[in-house]
Amino acid sequence: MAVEHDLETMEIPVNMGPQHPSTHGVFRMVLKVDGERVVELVPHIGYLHRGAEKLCENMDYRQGIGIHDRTEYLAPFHAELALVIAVEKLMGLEVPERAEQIRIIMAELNRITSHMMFVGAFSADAGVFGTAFTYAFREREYIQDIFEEVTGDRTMYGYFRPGGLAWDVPDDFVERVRAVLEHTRQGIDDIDNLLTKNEVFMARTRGIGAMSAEEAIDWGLSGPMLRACGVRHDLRKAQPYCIYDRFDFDVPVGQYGDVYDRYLVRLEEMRQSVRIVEQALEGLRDGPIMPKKMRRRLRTPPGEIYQGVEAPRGEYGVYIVSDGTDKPYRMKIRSACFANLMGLRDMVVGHFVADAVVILGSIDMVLGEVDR
Amino acid sequence: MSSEERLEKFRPGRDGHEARKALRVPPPRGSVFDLFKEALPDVPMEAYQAVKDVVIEVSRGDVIRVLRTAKEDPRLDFRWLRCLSGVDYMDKGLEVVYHLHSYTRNHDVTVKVRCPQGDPRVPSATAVWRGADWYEREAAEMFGLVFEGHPNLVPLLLPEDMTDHHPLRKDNPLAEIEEWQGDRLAGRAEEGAGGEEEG
Amino acid sequence: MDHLDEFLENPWVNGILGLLAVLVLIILVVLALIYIERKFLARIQMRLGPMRTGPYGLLQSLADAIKLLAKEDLRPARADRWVFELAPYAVFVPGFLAFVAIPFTRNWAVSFLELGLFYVVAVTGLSFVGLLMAGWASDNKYALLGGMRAAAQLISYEIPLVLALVAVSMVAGTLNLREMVEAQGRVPLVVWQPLAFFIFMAAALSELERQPFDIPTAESEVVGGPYIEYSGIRWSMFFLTSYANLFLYSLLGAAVFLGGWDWFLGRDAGPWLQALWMAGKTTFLILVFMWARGTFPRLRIDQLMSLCWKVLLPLAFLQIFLSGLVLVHGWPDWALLLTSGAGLLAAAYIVWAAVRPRPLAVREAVASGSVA
Amino acid sequence: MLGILKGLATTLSTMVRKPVTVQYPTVRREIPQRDRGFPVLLWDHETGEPFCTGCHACERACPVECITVTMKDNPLYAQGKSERRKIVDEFWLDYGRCMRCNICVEVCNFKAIAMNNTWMGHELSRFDRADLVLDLGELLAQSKEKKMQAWVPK
Repeated sequence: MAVEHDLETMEIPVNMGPQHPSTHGVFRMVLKVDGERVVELVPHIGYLHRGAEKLCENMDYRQGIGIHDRTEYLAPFHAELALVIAVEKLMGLEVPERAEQIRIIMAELNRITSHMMFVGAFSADAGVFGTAFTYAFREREYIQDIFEEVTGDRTMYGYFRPGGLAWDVPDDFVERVRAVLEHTRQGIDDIDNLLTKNEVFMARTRGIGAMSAEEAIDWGLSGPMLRACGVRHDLRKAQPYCIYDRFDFDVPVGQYGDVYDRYLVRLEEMRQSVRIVEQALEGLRDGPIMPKKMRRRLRTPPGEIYQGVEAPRGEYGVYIVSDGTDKPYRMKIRSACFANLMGLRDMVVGHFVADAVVILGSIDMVLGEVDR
Repeated sequence: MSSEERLEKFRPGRDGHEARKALRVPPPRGSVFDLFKEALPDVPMEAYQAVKDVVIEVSRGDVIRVLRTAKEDPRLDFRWLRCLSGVDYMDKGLEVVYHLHSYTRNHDVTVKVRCPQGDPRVPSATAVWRGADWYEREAAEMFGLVFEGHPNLVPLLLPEDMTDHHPLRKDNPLAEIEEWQGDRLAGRAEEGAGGEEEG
Repeated sequence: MDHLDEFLENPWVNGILGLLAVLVLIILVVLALIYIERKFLARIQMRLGPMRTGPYGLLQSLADAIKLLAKEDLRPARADRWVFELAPYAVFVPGFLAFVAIPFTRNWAVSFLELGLFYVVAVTGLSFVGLLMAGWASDNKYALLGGMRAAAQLISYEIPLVLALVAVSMVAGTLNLREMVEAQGRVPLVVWQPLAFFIFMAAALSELERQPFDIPTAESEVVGGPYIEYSGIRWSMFFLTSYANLFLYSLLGAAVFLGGWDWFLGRDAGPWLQALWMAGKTTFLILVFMWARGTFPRLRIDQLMSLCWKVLLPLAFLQIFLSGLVLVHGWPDWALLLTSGAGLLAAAYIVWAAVRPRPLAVREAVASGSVA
Repeated sequence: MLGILKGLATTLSTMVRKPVTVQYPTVRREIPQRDRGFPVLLWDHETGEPFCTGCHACERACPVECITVTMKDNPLYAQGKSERRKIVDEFWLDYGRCMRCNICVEVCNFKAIAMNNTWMGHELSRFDRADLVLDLGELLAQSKEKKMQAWVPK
């Protein structure tokens, strides 16, 4: 467009966050806007940095579980899973069948609660006055009731242990989960009906924040962000951990890599999680939940391991360097959102201020995990 | 042994158990390392098998070449930089660890490069993967590594003026936990009572 | 007694008493509306809403009002003092003035103006000035963005709103609101002019800054927009105005489109029954506005402008043209319905076509060599 | 437009469903047996003393070091009324620091400590941080008055 600019205009910097309703925690980004259009974006993180890696290096593995819960605080089961699998592989522990099944049930239910949180917060970013948010939280609470009945806590579970589980599930576990899954299906459908085909929602999310597969790989994105770009990569399929190779589920893949695809991918992942949980409930048999011979104090043999799990937001990985004592010599936490956030600038620049909020919402970041 | 000492000795993660070094097992035949040797016959590389991945140690001068080949060679095709971490081995130097993954071949490799603590310069991998950006910034502030060629090597998680010490180095122990119970509580209660009277 | 009657007959006294009555009515209605909206949205979201202040939370609005009046009135140090302090009144007065011409029953209004509709439209068109003042004077970038958005949005949507009303008044043949109601007879105008009604509702939603058009005050983007720096009584003035406007537009819609105090069985109802009908129809429209608020995400500013200038405005002209055609040729009434209904379908098609799946601005690329 | 209408229909349908709100301070949902509030000490009603022997196991295992215990000779043992040779003397637990990880319960050899599974383990807001450091009497009170049914894994 050849428009003569006689008026002198100015790009104004706008500081968003750390106290802004849609920066989901304590994220801060400094936007430079030309009218409503974003021309530059500088993300600032670190407001929630608690030194989780350093703390883990000063604690034994069981104590570290509590720290891992508090990094990825929307999907703590996945964080625990990464840690305990890494320790088990270092020590060469065999995990009993029942423990594996329960771990998968818990992890997949946790994926549902985490994606529910995404849908709720994302729709609020897109401007729905809390309706989808309450729908999502309703379902989240039902599932968290189960978590509370099993682990005793609604958010910081501390339930997995190297070798198995801390304790067994209650007797009516299977019936309770089945009952809640009914609710969950209903909840997913409610959200689907409310948002997916809504023209206003589509207008806001289609073609926004698009990323090509090459760019996504270059930035190191993972999880739904990567799959929305058309890369069919899911650790549960590519490098199965636990016993995921025994389950029958699909990996939804997007086409355009835009915000709408990310939403669709996550919505479908919730349905697939329901499928996995149902299969795991079928296969749940009585049995031990810990290996027979467990030392009271876990000492990992010297060595190193990187273990990633497919957490709701992408690959949550743990890199442990062990020196033969009962604490890790070095514990690095590979956080999914940390990598996903790196691409934020490329996604946002050129869009409107309102889109910046939606794109940020679509990353579904957890600052506890980004800053650690 | 006094009870204080006993407590300290048996606190998990604080026992005097000997730190050991891992035995280095050479990687099995047909592993990723063979492909690396094929692709880079003239680069000196040392490899061993860790618990899961093959670890390849390279020198500082070769690391960018190795990483670029790993990414671009179709036999290797490591297009995803999964993770980049720093490790502090104290007097044995600092180490930068690259975890790579290939979507097509579905294999992993760990590349390591080591530098002495007095001269912590490592070439930046941002030229190979843009996604190395924040990882390197984090490693730089946490370990004092200097990634040469990085576009914007300023602290990421830590305050921007906190460049004098590096928290994840082993010479930076955790601060003492500020306890509020036990004798300290008794001491504080007196102080607190005094304070309340004043207030 | 004669003196009192004479005193009341005085047009000044009469007018001032009427205005006072309207002011009291507005405040009471707004208090009720806030409660109703909170309860209604809560029910949509499967919550209970306010429950703790009085029985079923009935006193919640009152408690809020008292709290707001008692709150400290803050003004940013670098704000433009007079503009900042006058802005709430500049917003409130136009809406209040418009109530002068609104007939509540056949015989009850502050004043039956011959050009009532014209007057209402003209007066409400001024309200954006106050928002712009608030946005500019607050010395806050979010407020500035919000104020600019408000100005752009309110001015733009004034036009389709007016044109939709023009189309209706053509059919009714008058600008006097009382006569417009009388002219509708047993069948209200919404039946004959659905397209005009649709445009009116969309434009009214926009003028009211409610979802999906709450762009100036968008909570997740500009955090309240022009209102961001206001607190206490000044903020409550804004709040009062927004609900008073909701009441105003619902009254207007009820009078112009839904047949006001008439109903289809007869027109000889007493004043109380008339008031009841008017209240019922107004309540219906209010609930529709609230329902939309509970359902829709928010549009983006450019999409909002496109909707106004590219969809609503041409359709409004179309409606005027078609109505004129029918009126000039003296075609029967059903021709009005036919033409307007066709226009409504066209509107639906345009909205659908605007967001139907298409690769707009997204790069369709699947990673070469991805495990697809 | 169909999607918009579908959305409107959805909100209308949820409007007639039963609300899910629990009106918390007046209505309290039942807490599951395994609920992990903050840890409390258990009282041995048979001998009339705490289960805790002050063995420091929990103190050592606590990741956040919020526990301080001291031990003394048991006077009831001297009288022959109790099996316990040693007994807890002082016990402090800083609720402000505790992260409810359940490790102290797992390491306890005497089943003397348990996570509080009543509402009293949750409603703990205080005005002063020092009030959250509980001593032996406060930690034992709930179990002593039989106000809770402790759940200890295995």
